[in-house]
Amino acid sequence: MRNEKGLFRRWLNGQVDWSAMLEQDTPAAATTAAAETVPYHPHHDMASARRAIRCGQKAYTVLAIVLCLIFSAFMLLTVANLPSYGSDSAPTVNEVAERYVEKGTEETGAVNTVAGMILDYRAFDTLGESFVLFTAMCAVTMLMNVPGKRRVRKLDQDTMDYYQDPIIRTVCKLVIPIILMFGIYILLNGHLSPGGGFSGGAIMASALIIYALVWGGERASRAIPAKALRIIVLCALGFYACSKTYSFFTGANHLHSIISPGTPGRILSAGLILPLNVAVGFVVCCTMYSFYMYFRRGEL
Amino acid sequence: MEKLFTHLLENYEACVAVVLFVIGLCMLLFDRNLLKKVIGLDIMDTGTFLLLADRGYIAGRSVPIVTDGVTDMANYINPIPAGLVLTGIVVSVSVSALMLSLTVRIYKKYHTLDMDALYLMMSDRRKGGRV
Amino acid sequence: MMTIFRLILLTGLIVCAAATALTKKPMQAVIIYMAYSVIMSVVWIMLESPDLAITEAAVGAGITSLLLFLTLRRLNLIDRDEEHRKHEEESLREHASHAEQKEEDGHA
Amino acid sequence: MSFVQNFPFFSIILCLLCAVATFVAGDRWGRRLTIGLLSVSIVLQSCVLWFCASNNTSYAYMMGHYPAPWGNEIAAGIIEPLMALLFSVVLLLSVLGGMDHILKDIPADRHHLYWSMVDLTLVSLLALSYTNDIFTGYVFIEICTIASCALLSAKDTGRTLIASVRYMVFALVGSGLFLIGVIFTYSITGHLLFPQLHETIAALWAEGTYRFSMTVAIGLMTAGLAIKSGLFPFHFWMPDTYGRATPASSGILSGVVSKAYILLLIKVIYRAVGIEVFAASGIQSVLLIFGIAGMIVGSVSAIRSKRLTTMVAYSSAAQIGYIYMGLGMGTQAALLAAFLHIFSHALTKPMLFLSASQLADASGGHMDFPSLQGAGHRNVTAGVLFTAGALSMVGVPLFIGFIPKLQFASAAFELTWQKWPVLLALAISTLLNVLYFLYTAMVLWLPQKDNAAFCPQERRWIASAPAMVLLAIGLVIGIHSAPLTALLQQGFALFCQY
Repeated sequence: MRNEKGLFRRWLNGQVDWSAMLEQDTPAAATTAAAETVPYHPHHDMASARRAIRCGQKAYTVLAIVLCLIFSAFMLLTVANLPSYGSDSAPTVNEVAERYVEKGTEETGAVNTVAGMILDYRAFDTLGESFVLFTAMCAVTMLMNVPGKRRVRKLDQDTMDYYQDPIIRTVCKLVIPIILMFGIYILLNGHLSPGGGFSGGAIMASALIIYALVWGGERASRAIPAKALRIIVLCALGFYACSKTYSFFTGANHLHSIISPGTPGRILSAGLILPLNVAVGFVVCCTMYSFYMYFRRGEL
Repeated sequence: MEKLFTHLLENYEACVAVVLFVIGLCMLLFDRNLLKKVIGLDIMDTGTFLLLADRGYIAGRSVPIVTDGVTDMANYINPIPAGLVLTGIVVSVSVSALMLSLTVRIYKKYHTLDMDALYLMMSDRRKGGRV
Repeated sequence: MMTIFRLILLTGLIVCAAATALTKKPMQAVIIYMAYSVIMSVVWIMLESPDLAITEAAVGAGITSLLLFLTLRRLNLIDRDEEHRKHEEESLREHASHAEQKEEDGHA
Repeated sequence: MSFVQNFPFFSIILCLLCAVATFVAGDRWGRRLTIGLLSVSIVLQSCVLWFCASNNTSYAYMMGHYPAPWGNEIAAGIIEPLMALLFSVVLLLSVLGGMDHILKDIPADRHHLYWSMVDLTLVSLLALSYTNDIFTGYVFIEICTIASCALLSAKDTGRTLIASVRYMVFALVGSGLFLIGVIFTYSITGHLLFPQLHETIAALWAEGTYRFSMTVAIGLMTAGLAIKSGLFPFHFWMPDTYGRATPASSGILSGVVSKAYILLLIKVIYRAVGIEVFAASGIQSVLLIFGIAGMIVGSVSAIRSKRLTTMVAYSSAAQIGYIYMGLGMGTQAALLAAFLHIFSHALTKPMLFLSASQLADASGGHMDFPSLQGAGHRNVTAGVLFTAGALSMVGVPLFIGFIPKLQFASAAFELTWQKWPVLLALAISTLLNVLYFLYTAMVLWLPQKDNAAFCPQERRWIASAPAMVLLAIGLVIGIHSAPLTALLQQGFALFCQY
């Protein structure tokens, strides 16, 4: 017994040679060992693999085309079996759509039914959607962020100094405020007219991008520091999540909510939809602008 | 058969959407250039959105924005698909931004956008080298 | 009349998509994709969804295309002689593969 | 309404807030916040589970002021909090177990982003577990995809970048197909919530209209989720994705992320489409065939692989095949087996990845088998853990892997023509599992080579503690599986209750 225990301990310490016993049992071990001894010929391997790939390529292409044809045939057959285009008796025109249109203005206060639907009836989806943007922003930051200290060479070394050109400078000075105003208009009127947070935010971002394009990344990042962008995103998403927590919590527990739809058609109406549009707009604006800065400059 | 074709012609917009989806899918799967894969992804997504949006369209009705206090469903199209597509467009732009940043990083590392060459390099090293 | 206009737009969409798939140069593909997005935003108007049209014009034709162009710029694929680029790419790739090999061996 | 019923929603919102806070906070606070969040999430899910199990209820929770067909909803019965609990536990343990490697593999300026991504992954997992709305499912699938791609590419090497591109291409094709399926379903039924979809689809199927479109729509949704979770013809992205990432990410991706897609698929099948319609549409048999093929092909690829983590990754493909086979069999016993297999795989795979990385550390960072020879002697704890995981994967009694296999076999006897293929596949796959896992275990315990180029490093016992906890949970379930089985059975009754 004691002997066995000793054997076990020696085995644990790797001092027992079992390979003599195992050599017959594990031919796979021998082959891997052999594979290790084969000298490494990158060019030989590369050439043979290329040849093999070229041979396989034709079969692969044919297979791909056949598969795509079968797939599209299936999809077209399905489309032929769907309700007709533009008919008013389609299954999608049911009580759900009816309530959104007929009672939407009364219940949410939004004249634009689409805004009422995405920010009030189906607000959880939209909450998720803003977080998709946030996730993408984090991921792009992770991949593209090269802080100034680590940067090997300057990225925009061959940029022209656009701001020294009088025409471009004057036109941009004129155009940027107009674009910004237009973006804010679309943002604030999201519940009254087409538009809303997503499009308004993207338009505002385009104004910022033009500024960064003309006056250069460094000046833009001095004007809009990275920290400010982060704080804006934090506040906007935090506000969004908290206000929706309130409305979901009251809704699910059948409590009275203090948010009232107001008078439809006024700018200050529609309960939470206006502030939510503003929050979403800021998130979209910051995200798009930081995409631009990361792709262009490598940092905010 | 004839009925199938007439129905297909009736749904012409959905057919176009399906064709766009398939073109995008083929680009995403079979194009070797990484950048064109990303463009294919965008085309695929817009094809999907077109399919979704045309399901909400009702001939002869107008935008679902209540005008003059008329809230009868008979005047407006279905707002649901528009809302879903709005969500989808934003998802699509985030995904393509991510793919593009991966593209940039890969190009900086390997100086090629050819996915086949990249796989080849990987399998090549797996075959010979101790990895 | 509207149906004809609609059909023209849809044909334009398919042509643009196919052209994007078939062009060899990334630069051209990006430009055609931009045209595709603009047509798409008109299609949204035809489908009575101005919300989508604004968003598509700002996000699809604007931001996505801008990001594609920026990527092209980072990759130095704009205004470069194709042959010269290929040659350079080849040599760089060899270099990178060797460097990585060394790095991994060294790391190991 | 009891206050506990708010907890699923609270945990989701808490994760969202924490993700944003982590993004702004630094590395250290981000880490604390994330670990705290994961622990809180475990507590919250346990409360919900306890509430639902003791009252034997399931409930739908309105997200807003509007009832079912108009507003968003989340739903909780027994299955949902149970799976959410599993996801949180595995996520916490993988993160804790892989902490050393996270700090080493990932550049320092990305740490807080990594933690933010872990939070967002948790959000998407919880939302996918609780969602009662198919479009919400799509949105959170996308969050899950982006976050897991970021978890993968956080380790800054060329190969992880290529692996992430490959992963993204497959994942995006998957979500595109899923979205198309959702659109077809919506255009036929006009609904997006599971209960309403269930009613409408059952009525339409009985009526016989739109049957072809319905079949294609179900097929597309199934195919999309199958691609994302790596079923057989689409498993090629797995080895690089799981094999190259930092061990914590590999554990998260293989252990829980793929399971979340499968859970959503199960919800779609059982709650939206209805199992009768699903069986009648013929997609069930296709799933069975692909599942069986995946079991065999995954194992064969695992035998042929030359790296340890690649082998473990290919074995994931085989295990995913088991789960899909369970879905393809279609009976309740098979569903039970599939759920048990989800448990077994989610608990065992992260353990294998974590201990594999420690073994590789003990062998100078190499993952190939010749270098790993005798690694078990160099790091005994990791060697024992890996061996235990391998035994569990093979299906040795007392380990958790044995329970689902037994259940699959007993479920197979209820079937008609599928009986023999399923039993044969189980036998062959187990045999192949024995081949490669026992071979690996043997290599680990062979005597060390004299010229083994390993650097002796200080062994931190605590580093293996999370993997040990995983092993302990697995052993407890493996030895005494009756409570879990009973809980799952009770859950099924609530799950399909419409």
